[in-house]
Amino acid sequence: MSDNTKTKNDNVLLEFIDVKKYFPIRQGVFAKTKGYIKAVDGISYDIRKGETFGLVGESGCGKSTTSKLVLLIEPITSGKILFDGKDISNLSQSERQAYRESVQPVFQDPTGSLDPRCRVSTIIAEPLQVRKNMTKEQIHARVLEVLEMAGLRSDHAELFPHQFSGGQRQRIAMARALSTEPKLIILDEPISSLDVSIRANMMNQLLDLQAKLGISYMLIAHDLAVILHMSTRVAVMYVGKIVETGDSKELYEHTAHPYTKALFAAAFHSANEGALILPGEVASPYNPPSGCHFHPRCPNAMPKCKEIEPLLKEISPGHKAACHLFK
Amino acid sequence: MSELANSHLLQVIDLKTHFFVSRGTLKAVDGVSFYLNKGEVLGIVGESACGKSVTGLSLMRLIEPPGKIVGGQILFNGEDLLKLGEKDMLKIRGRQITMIQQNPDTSLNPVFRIGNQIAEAITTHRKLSKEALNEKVIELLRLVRIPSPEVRALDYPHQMSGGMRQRIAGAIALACDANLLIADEPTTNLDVTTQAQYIKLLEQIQSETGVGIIFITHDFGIVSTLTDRVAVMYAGRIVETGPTKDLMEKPAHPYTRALLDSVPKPGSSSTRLHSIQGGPPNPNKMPPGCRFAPRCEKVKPECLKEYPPEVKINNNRSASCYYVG
Amino acid sequence: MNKVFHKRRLFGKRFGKVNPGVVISLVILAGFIICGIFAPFIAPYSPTNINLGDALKPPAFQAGGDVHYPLGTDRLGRDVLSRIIFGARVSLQVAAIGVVASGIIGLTLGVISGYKGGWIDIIIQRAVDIMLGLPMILIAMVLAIIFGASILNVAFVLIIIFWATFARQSRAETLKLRNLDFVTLARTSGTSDFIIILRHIVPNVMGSMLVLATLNVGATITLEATLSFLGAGIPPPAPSWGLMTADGRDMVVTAWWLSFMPGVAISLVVLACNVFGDWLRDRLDPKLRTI
Amino acid sequence: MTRYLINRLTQGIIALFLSSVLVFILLRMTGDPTLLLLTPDATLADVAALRVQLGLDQPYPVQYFLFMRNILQGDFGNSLFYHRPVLDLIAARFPATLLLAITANALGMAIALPFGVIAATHREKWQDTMAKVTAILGQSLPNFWLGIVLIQIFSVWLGWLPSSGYGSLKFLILPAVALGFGSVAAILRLTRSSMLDVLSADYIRLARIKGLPERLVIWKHALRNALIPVVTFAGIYFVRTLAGSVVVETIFAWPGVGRLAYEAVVRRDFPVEQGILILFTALFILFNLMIDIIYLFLDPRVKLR
Repeated sequence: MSDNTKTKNDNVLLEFIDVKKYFPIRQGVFAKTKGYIKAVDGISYDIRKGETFGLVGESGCGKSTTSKLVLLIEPITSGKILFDGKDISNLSQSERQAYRESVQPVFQDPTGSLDPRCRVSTIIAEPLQVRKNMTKEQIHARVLEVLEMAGLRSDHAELFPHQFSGGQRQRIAMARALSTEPKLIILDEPISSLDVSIRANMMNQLLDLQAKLGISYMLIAHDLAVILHMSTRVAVMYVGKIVETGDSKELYEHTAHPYTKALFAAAFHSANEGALILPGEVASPYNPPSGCHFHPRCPNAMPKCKEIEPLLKEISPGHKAACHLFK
Repeated sequence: MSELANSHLLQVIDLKTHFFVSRGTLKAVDGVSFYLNKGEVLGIVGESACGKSVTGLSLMRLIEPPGKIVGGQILFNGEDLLKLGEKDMLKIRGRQITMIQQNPDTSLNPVFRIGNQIAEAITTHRKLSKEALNEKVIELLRLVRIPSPEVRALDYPHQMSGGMRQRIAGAIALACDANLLIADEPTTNLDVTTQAQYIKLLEQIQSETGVGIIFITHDFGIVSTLTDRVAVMYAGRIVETGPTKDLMEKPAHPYTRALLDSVPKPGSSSTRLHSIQGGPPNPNKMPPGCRFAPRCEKVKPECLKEYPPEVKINNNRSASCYYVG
Repeated sequence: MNKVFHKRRLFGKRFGKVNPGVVISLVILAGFIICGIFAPFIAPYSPTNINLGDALKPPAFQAGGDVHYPLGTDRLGRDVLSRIIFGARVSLQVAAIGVVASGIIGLTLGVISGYKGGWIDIIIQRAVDIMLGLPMILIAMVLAIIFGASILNVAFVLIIIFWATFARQSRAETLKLRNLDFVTLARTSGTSDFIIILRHIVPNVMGSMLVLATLNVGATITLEATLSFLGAGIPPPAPSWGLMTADGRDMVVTAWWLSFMPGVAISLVVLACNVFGDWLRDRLDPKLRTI
Repeated sequence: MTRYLINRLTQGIIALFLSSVLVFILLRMTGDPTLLLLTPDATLADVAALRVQLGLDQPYPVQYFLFMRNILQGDFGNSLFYHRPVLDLIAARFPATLLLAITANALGMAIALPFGVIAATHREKWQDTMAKVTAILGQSLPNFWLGIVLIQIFSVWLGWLPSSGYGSLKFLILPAVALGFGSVAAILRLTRSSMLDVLSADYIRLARIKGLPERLVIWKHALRNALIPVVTFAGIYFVRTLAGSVVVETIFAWPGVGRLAYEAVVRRDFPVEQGILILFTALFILFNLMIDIIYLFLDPRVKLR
């Protein structure tokens, strides 16, 4: 992967440097490791301050694993993730806590994200209570403040999650994420479990909050249309690797990788030419195809695609693709 | 309704399916009328719980308690299905009307081989010799593009991917050359690229077999590629219907328009989307007038009083809204 | 929606209408608990008061019965009704030990096992499997030979068996909860495991624990009675229902009420526990079913 | 598939080992079992001799080793009452217990399975209510009391069936009912709930979509899936009824291992009790292993794991 990204940039908030996450496959009586699932297989990118970075891909592409790495839910196998220039895998206890407050997640399922036995106020206050430097009153005031930011009312604080609709629940999740004044929010499929007529509202709200607070988003979704609408820059993932990345406008106007093209066709239902319908199904990260993982499904596959893994190359400023079609 | 009622493969008139639960009566489908011509593809579009899936199941008369079809007519080839005995209905299900369900992970029986499951769909309605049956199973597997069908017929469902399982569901649906296929969000749980593949497959099968399809979905995008006509459902009723292209270009009902506007378009980057306030009504407590009125930007006093009548916009388009016509 | 309603959801509208079986069960359970606590004030006689002159009186409703002994007397002239009332005390004690102690142990170990995973989980899991698998009646009998029949013996066996049922159930639920997003969220914000367990896991497991506890009250009472019946439980002359049934066993022909009456008491209480427990389970979670 | 079997086998062996340790600890909790193994008139010299003979002067791991060696050689000691090898006593009585347990469980399955299915398909109707009542009664009535009431009714009052003994089919009926009632209840309950789960599955709807008659939908598609947990449970329950035979055999004077166990308690015959405990534990684990193998044939999803 390109090592020249290491050039220090004040604008960069989060930086991935050749990050890998392998899960061992254990089998047999004594749980011997028989191989690895290469969930994330060497990805590098950076998220800048105040931008939305979109990560798009289908099942098993590693986009959710990536978010787990950032959230310290899973340890990184190799490579580095830098936040404000600091490696997140060896932070001191207090740095770790500060990092956790700066990076907050919002998950896909608004029902599962909220403990049915906790009041909204308890749910939102949870990340604040870990700090131990705020009084009860301060915490409560902050809870009411973020509720309002997320488009809810202060009297909602004393209710339980089941008293809200799906869209409102997702707002509660958002309010919780905002409570610690984070610099980065990881949005993992934030709208895909919502009803169609509510989605637009949520997307608008997310964009408004970003404009107001200047936070960065790392947006993870399978729907390219949503990703393009929301993001400043985009990375397309396929079986653990980034196959194309760039400015979202550039990516839309000058789509390079055949896989991205197919995703576009599917997202905007413009697939009237048969070539854009891919044969087969998404490869498994357990036993991915040789060379370019995409080659068995690729309409442009060449003999060398089977043998040589294409590297991510800049094809125009800021626009990179991992494909042998581009020299 | 069209005066050519007799030429319709299916005509549904004022269908009502209610669920009698302890909280009250949920009017999941509350007076739905539409028709489908032979070999036509009709899309039924709506959000979750708008009654679109219940409509599909009602057509097959597979509503389970506490649900019940409480009124209306389902004319299939001119015959009212709601008047048939259960025994006659068995001859229609699988033979003439068939269905593909939403979830590929749970829609096939996990303990039987897929070949047997397809064969059963055939033998339920026809007696065939063992060789002929085998041949037909393989032929069906080919029809849905399963590679090396002779081998895969011996697989159990869990040995296949979601996309393959959904194609098996298609093979089962097509086993007896049915005239009407109800596809209830068959692609919702599939990967994006697999989804496109599946839609293409349905298109090809449709043109090969001439089967009439009712495609139930929440996604206008799929509707635009696959269907000839579309009916938009909201809170248990059809609010607007018409030829797909026409309807999507010039939506008449405010709900349809709002839905279409709320989806990001190519190149719409970072602009505000048109959003609909509030959420769908509780099926337990439907608003008295137009069900969309509480969320509608153009609401008029009469919208809140009485449900707007269906207004004909032109020969094959109509909508239920006081603003139309 | 008001706030109090949701705080007290357990007894709120969510429970729907209460069927008569449940009401009767509650009445029986209340009677059982009252008898257990206030036995000396309710029972007409002492349970161990021997009066050979009045031996083997049939119940009052049968010919030759005595109104002073509504359920008859045993071969030592002890009042059967009084012994049954005092027997409730033994059963209540046993149920309290069996359910409270094993519930606390089981919940703790089950939650830790499910939440922590790893080798702790494997050890606790295996222990649970073995405990549930061992022929406990036989172990109790072995212990009875070693230590002699005693209430301690009974308590030991009850705890050994029933902690495992609580542990298995709470572990299964914890496993499900642990993978839910709200637990992941609590973790990513740095909340300690201890607080996560107290705030998110235990409250969500409590519902099914309550159901299991109710059902286990019935099961502990039955097991104690069975052990006492076999001479491996409460030693005589304590008025245990199982022991009374065993005492009357050889006299089925001449004095049927001796083993019949205490058996009715056991059956009624256990039935009440099961009816109430099932109802509670249906209300709290229709999907929750024990095997 | 072989990996699955090897896995289960290993687990079974581990469980067997752990339970043997547990039994050993239980038996050694008194510190010195010699007092239980000797008659009260034994001298101190006798005690000392027995201690050496049993290896009780050795450290615990060695004691465990000796204990296991004896068991594996089939040496469970001699009965203090009968003065015969424990294993012979158990072997002589075991067929009667097996007969009783098999009859009870066969009866249970034969009644519970069809009625469980009917209850599930007639939810909230009278069939379901009946099943629920049966299930809850079977769960609640203690089997020692049920046995006595059965004797009361069918032997004492009606005089139809013998109250105790062993011989023709007549003798088998009451004990089998007393023992089987609990398993009827348990299997009925599980079949019902398992069927209810399965009946709401999408593949059941698919069977109906195909136009299959309801009879086939239920008895082929649904039952085949619902059986998976039921069979597993029925196997476990079978071993439980073996242990439960202690009570029933005692009441009906059935000459099986259960009655032997009861008599051993009354006579404080420690070696017999210990032998039965060890054997039943081993049986339980063996049975679980068999269930795992049956499982392979019931659920194709297991084969590939």
